[in-house]
Amino acid sequence: MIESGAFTPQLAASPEAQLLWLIPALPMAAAGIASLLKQGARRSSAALAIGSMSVSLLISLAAFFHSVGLWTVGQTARETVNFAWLHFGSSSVELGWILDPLSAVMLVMVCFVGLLIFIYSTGYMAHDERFGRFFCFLALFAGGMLTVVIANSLLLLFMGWEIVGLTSYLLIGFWYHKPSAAAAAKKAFLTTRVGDIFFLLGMVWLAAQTGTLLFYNNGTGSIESSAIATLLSQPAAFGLSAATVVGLLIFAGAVGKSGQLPLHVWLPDAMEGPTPVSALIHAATMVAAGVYLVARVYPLMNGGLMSCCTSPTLNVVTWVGASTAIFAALIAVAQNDIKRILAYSTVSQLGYMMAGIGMGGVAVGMFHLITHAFFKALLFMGAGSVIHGCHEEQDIRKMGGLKADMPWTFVSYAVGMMALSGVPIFFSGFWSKDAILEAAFHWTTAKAPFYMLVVGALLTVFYMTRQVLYVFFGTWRGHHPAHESPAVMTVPLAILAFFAMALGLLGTPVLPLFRSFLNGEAGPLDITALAESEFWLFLGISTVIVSVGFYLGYKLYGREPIPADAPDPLEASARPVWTLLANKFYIDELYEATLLRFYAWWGTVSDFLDRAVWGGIVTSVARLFALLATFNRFLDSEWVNGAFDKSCEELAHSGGLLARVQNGQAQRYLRILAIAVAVLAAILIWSSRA
Amino acid sequence: MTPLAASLLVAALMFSIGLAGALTRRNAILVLVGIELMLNAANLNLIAFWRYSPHPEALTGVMFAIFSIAVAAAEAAVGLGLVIAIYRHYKTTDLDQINRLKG
Amino acid sequence: MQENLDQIFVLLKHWIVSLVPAPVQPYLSVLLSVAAIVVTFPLLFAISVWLERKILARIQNRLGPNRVGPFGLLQPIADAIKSLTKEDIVPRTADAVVHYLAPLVLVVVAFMGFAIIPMGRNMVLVDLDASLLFYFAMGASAEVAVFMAGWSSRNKYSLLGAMRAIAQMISYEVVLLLSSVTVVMMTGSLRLTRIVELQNQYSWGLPHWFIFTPWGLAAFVMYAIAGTAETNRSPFDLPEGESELVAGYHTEYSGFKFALFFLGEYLAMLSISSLGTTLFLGGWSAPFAFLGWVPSWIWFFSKVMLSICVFIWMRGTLPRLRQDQLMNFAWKFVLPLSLVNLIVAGLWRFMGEGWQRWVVTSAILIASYAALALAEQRQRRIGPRRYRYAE
Amino acid sequence: MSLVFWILAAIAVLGGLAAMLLRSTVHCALALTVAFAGIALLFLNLGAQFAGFVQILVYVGAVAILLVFAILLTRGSEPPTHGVFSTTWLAGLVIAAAVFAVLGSSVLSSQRMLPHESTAPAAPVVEIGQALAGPYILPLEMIAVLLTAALIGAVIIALHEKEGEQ
Repeated sequence: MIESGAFTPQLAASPEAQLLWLIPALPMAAAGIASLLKQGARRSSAALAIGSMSVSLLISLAAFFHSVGLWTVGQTARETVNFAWLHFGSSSVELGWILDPLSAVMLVMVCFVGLLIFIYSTGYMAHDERFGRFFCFLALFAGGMLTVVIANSLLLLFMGWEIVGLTSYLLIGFWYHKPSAAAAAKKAFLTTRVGDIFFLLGMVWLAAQTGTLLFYNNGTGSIESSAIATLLSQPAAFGLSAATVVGLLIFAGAVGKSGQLPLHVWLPDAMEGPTPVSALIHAATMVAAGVYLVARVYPLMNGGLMSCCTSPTLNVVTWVGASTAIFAALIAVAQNDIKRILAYSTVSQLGYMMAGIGMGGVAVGMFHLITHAFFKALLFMGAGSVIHGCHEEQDIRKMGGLKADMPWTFVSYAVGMMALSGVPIFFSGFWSKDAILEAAFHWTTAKAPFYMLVVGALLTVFYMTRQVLYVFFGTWRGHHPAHESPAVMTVPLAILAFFAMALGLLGTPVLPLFRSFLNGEAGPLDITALAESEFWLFLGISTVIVSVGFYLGYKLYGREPIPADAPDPLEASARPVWTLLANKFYIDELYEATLLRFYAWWGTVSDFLDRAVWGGIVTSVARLFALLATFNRFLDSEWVNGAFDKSCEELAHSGGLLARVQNGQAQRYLRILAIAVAVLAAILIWSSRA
Repeated sequence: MTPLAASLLVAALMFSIGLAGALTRRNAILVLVGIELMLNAANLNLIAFWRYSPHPEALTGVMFAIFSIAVAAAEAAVGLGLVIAIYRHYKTTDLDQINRLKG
Repeated sequence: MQENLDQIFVLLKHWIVSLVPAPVQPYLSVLLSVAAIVVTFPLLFAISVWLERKILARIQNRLGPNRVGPFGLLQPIADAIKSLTKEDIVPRTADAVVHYLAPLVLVVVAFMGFAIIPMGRNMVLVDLDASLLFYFAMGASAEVAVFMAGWSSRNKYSLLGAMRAIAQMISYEVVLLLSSVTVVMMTGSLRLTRIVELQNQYSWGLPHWFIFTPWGLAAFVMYAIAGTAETNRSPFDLPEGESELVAGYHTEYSGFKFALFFLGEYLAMLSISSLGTTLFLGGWSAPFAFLGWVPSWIWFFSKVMLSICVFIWMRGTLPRLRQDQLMNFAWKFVLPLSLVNLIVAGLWRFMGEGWQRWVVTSAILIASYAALALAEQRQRRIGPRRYRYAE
Repeated sequence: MSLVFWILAAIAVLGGLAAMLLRSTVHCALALTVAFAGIALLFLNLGAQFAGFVQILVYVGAVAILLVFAILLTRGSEPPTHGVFSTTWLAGLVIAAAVFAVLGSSVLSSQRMLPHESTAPAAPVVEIGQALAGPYILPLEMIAVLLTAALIGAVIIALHEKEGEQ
């Protein structure tokens, strides 16, 4: 796999770093083997996926603790293993993997959440006919995602990125017999492709400017200071530097993958896939890949500045993130599908992450990414459990009162909901969202994002309250009574719930372990943070947001049980707003009316050109020739034919003589052959003699 | 007459006998027999040239003969397979009656 | 003295040759050796026939020949006289020339095979460079003789018997060759005297016979199976299965010609045994180092006769196979196994000294044997056999 | 030129003649066997031991038997009902004679240029083996592929049609 001569390890790479490639390779190998298994081999296929993922988790943990160990002794914990992949003459394309705090944290998260979701899937998909194939896809997805995580090269990252996109397509359309699922899969694929084109352009540009796609390579990597300096000095269009343009192009890829405005349309539709897929791909990991990408190329995004968060690229990131956050939260308020609400919530939270990275740096955004992965996976799996228990019902208006029927699911779902809402102190969502708000508050460029994010947080609390009240409180509005899910589904829920609460402890202002780990600083126990007024200010803001959100939600939905076919209380009170939100701000319709209409129009124009213009020309030419031909035929039949027929007869006659030679008898052919040989040999002999 | 010339003459005679057989026999199998004889004559040539060549240690002639024997074995197998297939189709191996080998 | 005893025949020949003038000497030398072979092996043939009849009788709880001479020892002579004096019948529609030539070709070819067998130290008629190849060339020619016999008799039993015999001989000849090739791979020589020399070494008093290696044992077993089939012996004696084909390709032969076929058959047995002894059982070398003083030719002939006894034992014990079983066995079981054995022999050669190669090669052989046997067993479908003809 | 050579040549040529002239197809095949054996003996006489034995093994042991089987499978062993030579036999004969004339005259006319008697070269089997596994390894592999292809091809050609009865 590795050419020994091509090694350029930055530190003398540790064994953990050397073996990092195993983490994505194992699930991929599992997928490869599983794809060869028979369809009936359900158990072995699942065992392969889960087993490979467990081993990957163990290796990631080892790598993580190795990284933590380096950090505690104060070393820069960044190890890379690079190797040449293709040689073109003297130049070569290099790939490599990296073990630094960012990838270590991400690895553990992806492996852990992935493993839990794999286990959960064995319960959720238990009755599916193509169980084995599902696990094959899941394992392939995990492999691709982990490739993205460990990549030390934009190219390798892009490869993983595309594998992830492919498996996302396969898994959204897993139930391809449903037309809506097939359409959603196509939509997801095409929409993300728009972003990927920009990503590819940015990548090519970056390679052209810096000559390498490696991130870190002993100071010659593409996002290390020398390369960034080159990029900054290189002007592009509109007075922007090449660094800015490349950053924006790469960010466009992230926008597509992470469902940011305006390419968010595919993500809610992607909920057509099986719920574990929604949990794994469209909540916890894949959509986070965009955020991870931005975090990974942060030096580029930051424009090589030491001070944080003022580069034009990060401005764009921030504004896009903040608008997405509030925009998606607004839509989520008026949705009725349990998974769609969560999907919009995901879009909104991804906006938070982007904004967090844009305003507060890598650590802020990544912390929210990690906590969000846990509690959103938890929520999705809880939703899956609810759907499973309610016989594949997804409309929250047809649920209700599940608190009693599904206690385990309810408790864990409530934990997830409170984590997402950011209920202070005990839930991880609070700490991570708090950090983003704090960063927004301190952002010097503009204040608007801060207010947008606060309103977004309020809306988040509101729609989650609405959802929980609809689903778990009140009275049962469905047909068949619901039932609790099996242990294989609830146990992962419980584990995730635990982490949804506990993870916050890593990022409190008192002990900002996560931030210092990612930034490679010493991790101080900063008790004084407690005494700062700012801490209490944000605690207060959060408390107010959460209380107001809960109150509003309870006032509208919780005071009395909602009857089965009553309109939504919000709809009753503010119909135009509701309609606008329920139709997702008409974005799909807007695209329909503009982009798709344009394509259709362009198609019609092309058709017209084809048929009327070119077709007309061709037809008239053809007519002309037909006319000539008629004239010709007249000449032919009257004048030429007479002569020609005669000569033909003659030819046929003489041909008949020759045809006797070829009478189908092998021996005659052989005879002619022998004569030829004899004659040729004789000529040869006598000519050579002369 | 030098020994090489004698061998070559014998080979030429064998070749001509084989050719004559292949050209005159009606039975397809015997045509194949004739071809086998021609191949053998060619092998005899190869061996004779090797034997009397200035550099017999090069072994080229023997090698050629051995490969040619192997190829001839393959040729015989396929040829006889073809004859059997033809026989199945026409119910005869008489070449005078098999004349569909034309356009 | 011991040396002289070992070389007694060689010395005898030299003495006789020295009596004649020099120009005649090479011719006389060859003639003497040929004469020795032509005398010795028919004698062994007679002993084998007597042994066969006796042993078979004992296996079948009978007495066997016991009237002519002590223990019926002179029975072969009586048989010979009987066949010589019987009328030689040629069927009216038979192809007389071919019918006449067939037994001659068979016996001549069978005798030719002995020309390259080293029967003792320095006791070989011609020490060819490619003697093993010569042996197989002669073996292949026997098929032509069988065909001549079967076809010229104008008797459907004869023809069927001949066709069966040829099909069987071709099939098993492949196995015979492949199992012998392992020895060639190991010794790097087609020269039988060299092969014997390489086996005539001892460590801890035990000989370096090829049968005492995993590949050698496997090759010997396959050689024995193929040899049994090649000589049309039971349990592969379908070509002359008397319950189906009267007597196979020599149904229409009588008198001395029949005796020649009989002789040819036993000579084939003897020569296959001789070659097997040479290739795998150390030829004329002694089984233990301390027995080295016994003359080499005694070892050779006792090994050959021992093999003959095994042939007889098998004939008395095993039932006859069916034609399709016979073919399936050759092509689907023994042939793949012999191909595996070739690889194993290569491994043995290149794994170097040490116990590892014993373990690895044995494991491969046992595993492939088990796998083939299992696959065969799983595939076995018992049903009516379909025959295919050209039309 | 030794007597032995002429005797062996006579065997080969007479065998070949018989193979082409006899009426019964089986007799032709048997005569061909004699011709093959004669050629093999000529090889041996020329010092090519290995090639000679291979010739016997392959031609006498395999090709001749194959021919015989083919003859029996196509009812070729039955006595021919009409002439064994094709209607155009005279033309064939003339052409063959012409070929022989060309070849023979070229041999005789170039006799002066041909090398003369020399000591018989040795061709030990070991050297042939080393040559086969060394410089001639590619042809050897190609022959292996060819033989496999021929095996499969012959089986397929001889097996096709009448799929319905399978």
